[in-house]
Amino acid sequence: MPRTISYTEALREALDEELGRDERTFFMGEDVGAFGGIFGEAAGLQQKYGKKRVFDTPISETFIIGGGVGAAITGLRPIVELQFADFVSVAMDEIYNKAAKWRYMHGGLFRVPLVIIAPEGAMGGAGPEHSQCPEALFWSAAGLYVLTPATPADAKGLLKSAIRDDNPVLFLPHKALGNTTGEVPEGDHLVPLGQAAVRRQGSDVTLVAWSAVILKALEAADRLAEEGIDIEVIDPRGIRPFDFDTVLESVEKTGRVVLAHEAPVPGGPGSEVAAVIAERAITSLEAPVKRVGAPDVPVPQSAHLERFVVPQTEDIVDAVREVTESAVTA
Amino acid sequence: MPRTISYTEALREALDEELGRDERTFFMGEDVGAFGGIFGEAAGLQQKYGKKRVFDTPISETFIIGGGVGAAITGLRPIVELQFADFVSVAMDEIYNKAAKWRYMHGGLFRVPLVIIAPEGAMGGAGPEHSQCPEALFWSAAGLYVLTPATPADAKGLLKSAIRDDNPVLFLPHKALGNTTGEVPEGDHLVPLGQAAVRRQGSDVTLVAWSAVILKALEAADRLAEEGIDIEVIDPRGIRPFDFDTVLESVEKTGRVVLAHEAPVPGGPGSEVAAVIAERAITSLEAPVKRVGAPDVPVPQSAHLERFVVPQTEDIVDAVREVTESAVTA
Amino acid sequence: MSERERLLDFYERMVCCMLWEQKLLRFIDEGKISGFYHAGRGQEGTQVGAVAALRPDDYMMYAHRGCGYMVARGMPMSKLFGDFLANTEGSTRGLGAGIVHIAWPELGILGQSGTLGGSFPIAAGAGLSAKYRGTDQVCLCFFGDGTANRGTFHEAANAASVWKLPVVWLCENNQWAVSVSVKEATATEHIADRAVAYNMPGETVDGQNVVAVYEAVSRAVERARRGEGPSLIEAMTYRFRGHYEGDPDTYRDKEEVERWKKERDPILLLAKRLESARLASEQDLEQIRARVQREVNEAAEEALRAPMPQRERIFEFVTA
Amino acid sequence: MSERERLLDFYERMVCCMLWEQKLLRFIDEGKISGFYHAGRGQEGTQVGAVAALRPDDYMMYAHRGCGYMVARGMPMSKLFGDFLANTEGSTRGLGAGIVHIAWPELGILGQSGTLGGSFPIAAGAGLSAKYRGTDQVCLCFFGDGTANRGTFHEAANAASVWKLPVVWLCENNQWAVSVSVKEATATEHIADRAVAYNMPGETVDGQNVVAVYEAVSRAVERARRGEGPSLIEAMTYRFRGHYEGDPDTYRDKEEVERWKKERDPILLLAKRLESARLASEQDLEQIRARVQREVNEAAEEALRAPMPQRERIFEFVTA
Ligand SMILES: Cc1ncc(C[n+]2csc(CCOP(=O)(O)OP(=O)(O)O)c2C)c(N)n1
Ligand SMILES: Cc1ncc(C[n+]2csc(CCOP(=O)(O)OP(=O)(O)O)c2C)c(N)n1
Ligand SMILES: [Mg+2]
Ligand SMILES: [Mg+2]
Repeated sequence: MPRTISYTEALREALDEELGRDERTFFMGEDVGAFGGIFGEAAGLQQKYGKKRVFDTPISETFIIGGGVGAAITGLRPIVELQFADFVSVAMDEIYNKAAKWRYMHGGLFRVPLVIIAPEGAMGGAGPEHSQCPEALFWSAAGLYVLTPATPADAKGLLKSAIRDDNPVLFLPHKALGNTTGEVPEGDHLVPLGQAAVRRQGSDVTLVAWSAVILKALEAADRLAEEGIDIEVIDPRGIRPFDFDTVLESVEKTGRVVLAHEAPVPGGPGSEVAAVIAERAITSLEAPVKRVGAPDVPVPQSAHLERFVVPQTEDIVDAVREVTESAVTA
Repeated sequence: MPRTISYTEALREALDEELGRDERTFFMGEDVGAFGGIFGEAAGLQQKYGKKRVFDTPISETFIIGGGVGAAITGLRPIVELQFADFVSVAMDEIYNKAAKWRYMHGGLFRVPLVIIAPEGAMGGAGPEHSQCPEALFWSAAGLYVLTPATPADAKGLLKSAIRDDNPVLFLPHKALGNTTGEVPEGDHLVPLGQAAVRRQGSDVTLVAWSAVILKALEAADRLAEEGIDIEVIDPRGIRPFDFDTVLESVEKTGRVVLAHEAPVPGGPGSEVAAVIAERAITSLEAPVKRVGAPDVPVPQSAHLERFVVPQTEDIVDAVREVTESAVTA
Repeated sequence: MSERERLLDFYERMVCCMLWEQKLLRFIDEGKISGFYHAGRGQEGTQVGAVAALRPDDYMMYAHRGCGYMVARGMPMSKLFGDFLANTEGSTRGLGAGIVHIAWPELGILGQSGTLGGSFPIAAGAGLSAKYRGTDQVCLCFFGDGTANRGTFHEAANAASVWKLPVVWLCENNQWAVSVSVKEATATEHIADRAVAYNMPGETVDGQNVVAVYEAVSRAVERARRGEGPSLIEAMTYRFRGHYEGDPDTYRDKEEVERWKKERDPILLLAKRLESARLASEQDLEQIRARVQREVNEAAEEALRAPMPQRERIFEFVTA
Repeated sequence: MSERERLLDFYERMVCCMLWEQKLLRFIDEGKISGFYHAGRGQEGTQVGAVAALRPDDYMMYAHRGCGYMVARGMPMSKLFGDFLANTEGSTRGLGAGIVHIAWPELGILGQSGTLGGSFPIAAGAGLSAKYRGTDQVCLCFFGDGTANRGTFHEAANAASVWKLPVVWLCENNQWAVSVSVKEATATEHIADRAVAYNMPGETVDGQNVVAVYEAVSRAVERARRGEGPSLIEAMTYRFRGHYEGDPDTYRDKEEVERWKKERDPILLLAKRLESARLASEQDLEQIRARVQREVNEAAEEALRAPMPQRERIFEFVTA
């Protein structure tokens, strides 16, 4: 039976259940012990599982990730946390060159069952180095999975699947979603990795949106439905592996596509998807592809200005209008 | 009068001239002193300018970049080197969050005239962590310039312009180009940043190629010319700032486009360009966009296998054939 | 400066840090400010003592623990308020630097890295720059006990020492990094124990004693100015409030917190010293506090008058 | 094992490292190998002495200075050749791991990071894993003097010490990082001086004396096994060849190099010791060398017989 719980609670449940299920898992990061994680994602876990299984680390991000790799290739299944997703840059070599490539470059002799939890996104004044959505940096990270849960059910189901997977996973919950609520099935709820979710079916426009922007995409879809525009909203649930089939099928059906995310447009998650559409579905397109994302600037510290950088529902509405009004053959 | 010199010699000349021109510049990195740089790019410079101006650092990449930022915001114009471009990951926070954003996030109170030289690309057996072309990681690095010189003239002219620019520049010479030769104008040869070069004019297909792949693109163009396919080869000379106008104009003219680079296709430099074409030039396209790049795998250590990962002239020829044969309305 | 003048100056600067912060906390309560603030109350002794050892043309990279660094340095307080109010009075001209990215180049305030430890290499680079240009400027780099565990410290400290760069590494050891005790995160008893690894002097001082901090940092600054290289100073201190405003602060022992507040308040300790040495009366100190309060109030009012930036502000200063 | 057996075992392993490398250099001369090789000649005393202190189930993260680590550990030599020949005999099954990414899990050879210093956190993680699983395995992590300046060392060394992880940090101080002298890159006289900063034992040993290395590492390994935490050992050594094959090696003093080769060859030193203590005759040693040479030759031939991988090999093992 589904229950309505918060996104943060869903993350916590996933950690709780998987720590309970497999002794080889442990959870380490800054303030994940007694403090329970700065977003509450680990509340009570150290009390329940003890300091051996859930523990604080020094402020040493290369150790957090690299240590996770070392534990993963020697029989454990570490879950580690970067307090903010922006800190992927602080341990980029460990993520991009070690976690992702260790198996490949050592001829498949190791598995790297490591989950890196790294909360991302703007949250009202966290500034340029605590607000970024870095997923698109990992389009080229062969060997790594990259997930962006948008709902409580996915927060739980994707995290549980990630923990059970034998590959390194960069798991990016969105900070602004922490208090959102949603139905989450009871029991062992698993969401398969690399499968997009169609959040809303529609026939006029394909709207691919990542993470927190999904909520705005659905809002936009509702508003535009009133104008008779029927939007299909697809949540790719991440970057790698990417479910191009679902997106391409939808584009073939609708002929129009908007890609929406919080990261800046240049080099955002939408680029690669737009590129693949331009390669593989161009004959279906009835309008130019349209991307919605932050402008090409860092995230300002001020919440007042942050609003102008983070894409809003209105921006998505405008983009959809643009692709429905224009046509390839004008 | 132009002279024919090697790419490495062109880099060396640029460093030599700019060190001679401005006392505020200095060059630091691993083995750039007496050794002259592991690719010879700094040969003789320490002898000429002394240990104050040209010096070795410890193996401390976060210091190399971060120290460069510190010197840049306090009145100097540092030129620093990462021995291999793959090491951008080792100092990613310093490049992506410090060098790129320091000016913006501190309200424009500083300038960051820093040049980071980081030789990239496959060179026959250097393996997964010494062969990468990381430029596309920086599509989203607002504040940073990213350059990929493909000819001796550009190696010199772009590096000199980069050193004189007031913004941080990630300068990525290609290791496989070191011994290639070409004409370089005498004297103060400067190439403006953010301006693409049309390496060959043509009317049938636009072929955008980066760095070392340019040579293969030109080869492919010659071969296909024999078949009557007239290719326009564009060298964007980097990633940021990107000269979309030149590319879009060409695509409007030809209606067909191939994007070719050494980095893997997913998340490679071509994604963003393909995305922009899908947004802004789709009505001109007469065939799907086509990208040529490495497959979605790390670079194998073996030179024997590396050949299968690095795109070859033949791959470009095939891609061009594909876009000339197919058509949007089949 | 006479001993008395110096102590009164310290007192005034510490009071200024405290009252500036009090006003800021009021703004936070009133909902005038978004973002996060990491209060500095309790650490004024360290921040003022260290900053007082600098010359106006020296460099400083501050930490996130309050704004005592900038207040003590004499940066216009209205600018600081402006950065939190995120209006055009702020040093970042409306970008809303919060605590993280305030800067004031004319006093060598070079800004801060939002990723902890990102300031280490930059500070070393500023030191390199001073040495290169042949000035005798020094760069003072503040950091917390938790931040000391970033690898960037190792790289920057080693390079600074090999090249004898004019840097003073100043660790504010307030014994906690958010909820993590320094004992659980750090292998040595003292952060200053690490100085040996870089062949530089290391010293642990009482961070609640502004004079002790001033003297230790002055020695380190002079050493750096003489071209003899960096030093590491660890000031033992404590934060009186939560890690950030809103922190439930359940991880610290209540008695420990109370003891520090009661017995180890750097401002009270200096007041006691001034009074018992009869260098100042309670009235003298009261006058100082009142004057500073007026200055703080004026700065706050000035800051409140400034307008918020427009949307276009986000596009400014991306490149030079 | 008797003293004599132990010394003969060391001798045999060192000879094996040397002869394996000789054969590899022949392959390089013959153009059979692409990529880069960083010869280990001269450092066999350190590599053999340290590896000999391990149990078969311990972990090891090697460095790029030759393949003595793996040879000494007993990894099949044909596999090592295969990795350089880039054929399917290699440990990485044809990926062509060269020196950088050889691995052999059954002997705890965990691989290597191509970015220097990337191995530090991984080694600490392997130590964490052993402790977590309640085994008494130890992880031995080799690194060069130059690599010691990566910030990852700081992070990994601190964490390993705070948690008393079973790790032995073994620095092969061959006094050069490519062309950069350790004196110009490192603030302390000895790398082992840094142990204090992490509250762990630090010791500098003669890396050309295989027995001294063995004894020091054995003590550190036993300490780690007892749950008392990591140690840092610095072995003073020297590379007899250039940084990589092809290095002009103009930066080192020719006499310095010759002196080390003549007076401080770890293999000659042990031979002398064995002979002067009458534990072995020149003939005994000659026999060992001949036997090892045969083994090396056989391994080389076996490796040469293996086929090159096909193009499809590049798509294997990207994910699990
Ligand atoms: C690289 C990095 N890791 C983690 C954080 C999140 N963070 C901000 S403040 C803080 C605690 C810092 O502790 P300390 O250095 O002791 O300073 P204090 O807050 O005690 O003044 C943490 C973990 C960060 N900003 N950057
Ligand atoms: C992070 C990083 N920086 C630089 C290099 C290039 N590099 C490879 S070996 C080497 C010198 C290493 O010196 P040391 O650690 O002393 O080992 P040695 O070669 O002397 O055995 C350098 C600079 C690298 N691979 N990784
Ligand atoms: Mg602290
Ligand atoms: Mg060395």
